[in-house]
Amino acid sequence: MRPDLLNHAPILIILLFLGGAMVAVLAGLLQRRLAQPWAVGITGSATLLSLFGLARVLQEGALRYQLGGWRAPIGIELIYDPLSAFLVVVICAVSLLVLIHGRRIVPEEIPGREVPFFAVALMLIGGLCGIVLTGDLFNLYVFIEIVSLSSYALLGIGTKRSPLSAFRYLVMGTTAGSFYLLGLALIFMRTGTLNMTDLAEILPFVSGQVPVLVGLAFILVGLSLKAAIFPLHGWLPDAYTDGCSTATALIAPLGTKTALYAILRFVFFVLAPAYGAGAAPIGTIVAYAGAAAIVWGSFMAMSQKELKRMLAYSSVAQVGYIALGIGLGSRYGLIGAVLHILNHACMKACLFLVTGNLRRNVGHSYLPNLDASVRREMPWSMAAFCVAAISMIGLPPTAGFFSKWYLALGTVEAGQWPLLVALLVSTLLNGVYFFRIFEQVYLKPAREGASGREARGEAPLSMLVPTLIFAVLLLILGIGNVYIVTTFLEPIWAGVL
Amino acid sequence: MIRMPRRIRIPLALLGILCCCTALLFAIAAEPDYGDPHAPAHREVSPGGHVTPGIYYTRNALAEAHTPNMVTVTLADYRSFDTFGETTVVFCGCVCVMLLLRRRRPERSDDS
Amino acid sequence: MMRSASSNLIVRVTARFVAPVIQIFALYVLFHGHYSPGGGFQGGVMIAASIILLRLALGNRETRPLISTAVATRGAALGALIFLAVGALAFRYGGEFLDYGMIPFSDDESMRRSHGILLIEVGVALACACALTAVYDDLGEAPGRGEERSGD
Amino acid sequence: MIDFFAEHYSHVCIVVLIGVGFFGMVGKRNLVKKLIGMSVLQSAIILFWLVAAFKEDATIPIVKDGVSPIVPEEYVNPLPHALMLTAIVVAVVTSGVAIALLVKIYRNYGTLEEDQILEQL
Repeated sequence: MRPDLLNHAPILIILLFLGGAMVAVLAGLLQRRLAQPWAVGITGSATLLSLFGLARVLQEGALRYQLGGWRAPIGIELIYDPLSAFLVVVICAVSLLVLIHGRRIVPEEIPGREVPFFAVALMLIGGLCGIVLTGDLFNLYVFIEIVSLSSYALLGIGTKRSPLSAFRYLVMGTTAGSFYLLGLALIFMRTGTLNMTDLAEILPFVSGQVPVLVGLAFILVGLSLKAAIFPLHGWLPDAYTDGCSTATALIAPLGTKTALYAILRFVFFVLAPAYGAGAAPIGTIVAYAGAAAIVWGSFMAMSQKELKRMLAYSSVAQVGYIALGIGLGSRYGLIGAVLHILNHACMKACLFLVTGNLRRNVGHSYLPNLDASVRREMPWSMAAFCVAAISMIGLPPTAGFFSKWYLALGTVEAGQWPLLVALLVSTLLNGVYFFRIFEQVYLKPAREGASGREARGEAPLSMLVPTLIFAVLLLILGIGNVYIVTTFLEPIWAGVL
Repeated sequence: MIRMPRRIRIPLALLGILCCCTALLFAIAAEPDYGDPHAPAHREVSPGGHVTPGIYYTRNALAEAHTPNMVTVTLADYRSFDTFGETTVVFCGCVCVMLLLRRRRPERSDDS
Repeated sequence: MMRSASSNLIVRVTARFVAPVIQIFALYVLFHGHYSPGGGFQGGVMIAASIILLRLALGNRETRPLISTAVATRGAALGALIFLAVGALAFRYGGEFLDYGMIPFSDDESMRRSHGILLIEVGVALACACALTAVYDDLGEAPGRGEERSGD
Repeated sequence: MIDFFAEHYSHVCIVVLIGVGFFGMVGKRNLVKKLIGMSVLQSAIILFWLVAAFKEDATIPIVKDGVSPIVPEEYVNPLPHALMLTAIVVAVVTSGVAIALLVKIYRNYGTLEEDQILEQL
């Protein structure tokens, strides 16, 4: 790979996605069969580029890309440091597998709309990369809005109910955006800058002033609303339940995580110089909100009968884990949070892909009706489901165990015993709701003719392979977690201080 | 979907609004006088030692981009990436509405 | 399209008369954006407004052939791509994305930036005008399943 | 108290607008009214930013002919204006997508009253 190309890596990744969407609409309206290969090609090349970029960032240190040639507080800059480079790789790789999975299921679920669907999906991924890469607070708002708009549209098609859920999501999302903008206005009034690094230098001089504090509160509430942290999670379950399979599998693992990343970036890189690592009172609130989310989400997930809805509630809980890690504000907390962003993206994507497989080939994903016939018809999909579910519970060989382990270490280190209790309780609750499914699928005998519709056997290869790759990835990530932590995550903590 | 009865919903909404508005009014009361040309957002150099963008744009827009309209220069040159994002938002909205509403057509699409 | 074209002669004639005036003024707002309030978005929105005015007054049967929804959607993509292409042209001359100072439009760096601003404003105007027209068309689309019901 | 309102009347009006918009979004049951509340809220925030750009006795941020050198006190801050152009466009497009969703909801349920829709579920 040419080195000068890698100098432009952060902007090229964003441009690949956004430009790819534009070209798809410009040229692809007639050839709708080419839409999915085009989207996969774009995402694949972006994944390659992000991998090379990550290697370079780890070798040569962070890159601050000055757009338009204007130096930092004047122009907008992209920050390509180990944290953002790592997350861009995660976003690109996960969405690549999900888009491959969409080859058969998108034309079946929403016939005739492949071109706009994949164009909007590309813009969603581009916007996610933009959120992760940008170093400017207003630019962050613009990318958040790109992501939000695409999510509303992607979740608004599918079933009869989905437009209503998407509209509710839109109302909440716009409230969040407005809060963020309002807080940013207050900060701007007192500092005059929008650049994150510049703001981090100015904040210690104005840290006690009322407008700044109120502004920070508004920004954090807005971002928490986007990230669906516990008391603000109301929009999430409906929106995820009613979306079509590929849209949910794309948005659930990545959408809320990037909002969490924005909180992480804000707390660790902007607030830390003025308020100390973890930004003491704010961090504690975030951590306890996370703990509440973990318990509440797990309880709600236990009582659900629809698989997709159960997974949506478990997303609320998983967001809680990451918020808890961010709120701890320590080394273990940060490592646990970032590792859990990666692990949860893989687990949730895997589980939602299996749900898509079930919906296509069994015709439903209603939990009481799942029985041993599913296992016989779709052995590989159910195997992938098991691996992902074990990882969600957090049992040792899989990836989920290790991020929980780091989070638990962080709580012990900080002496926050209630948070540790929340972590342990949630493991039990996760066990309850996933073992219920294991029991039905693997231990109960099949009830003949109960599922109502003739099953269609195992999912086609284009759907099965990405699902299995996720399952294998979860095992690899679990076994190789030491390598990931020392190679990729330790430099992130080094960049904070 | 959750359905809140009216007598809970309205007071809850009013309470939330009251909290937000009070916080905002407090923040505003602590602001310097409205319209002060030397407010922190308009000063030359920030305490961090960097130039404040708004004033830099005012001073240099004409010289650096040969354009008297500072807003145009800010929008399309200094912060052009925001504008690129904004154009993408417009395009994205257009494709989103198309995804949601445009009629499904037979394979040969023809709009006339 | 369900909305029927207005049969009122005054409305039709006035709309036909006003629309070009709006469009000329939109172009003025677009190209004079360097010296007075205005620019790509404002100009683009005004062009879209003139097209929507014609659609409301004359009906779709008469105005769709001029700019169809599919053309408008592609125009939006093209406008955004113009912006992207101008920005990416700076790569070719060794600059960062959107660094018009590096693109050799002219000898003077400030003039180069001025020209760069103008070019992207044109792209923005095209994207805005076409996108808003397409959104208007899609919002008024009848809920038919595949069958064509064009015009009134 | 009177002094506060006299000095900050513009901010107070904006805060009232924010309250109105917020109430429309949360308190109303008609989906179109929610959308209207959303637009009011967004407009209020745009006004809030523009007030942050205001300077006493300053003019629009376009360099006056024949005046050199440039005195920043004579022009309002151009940065919030440029940002708010972006925010306005974002608000317009969000409304467009929201209306598209409303059209779909109306086709599916035949009403835009949230209570009636929830009864049909």
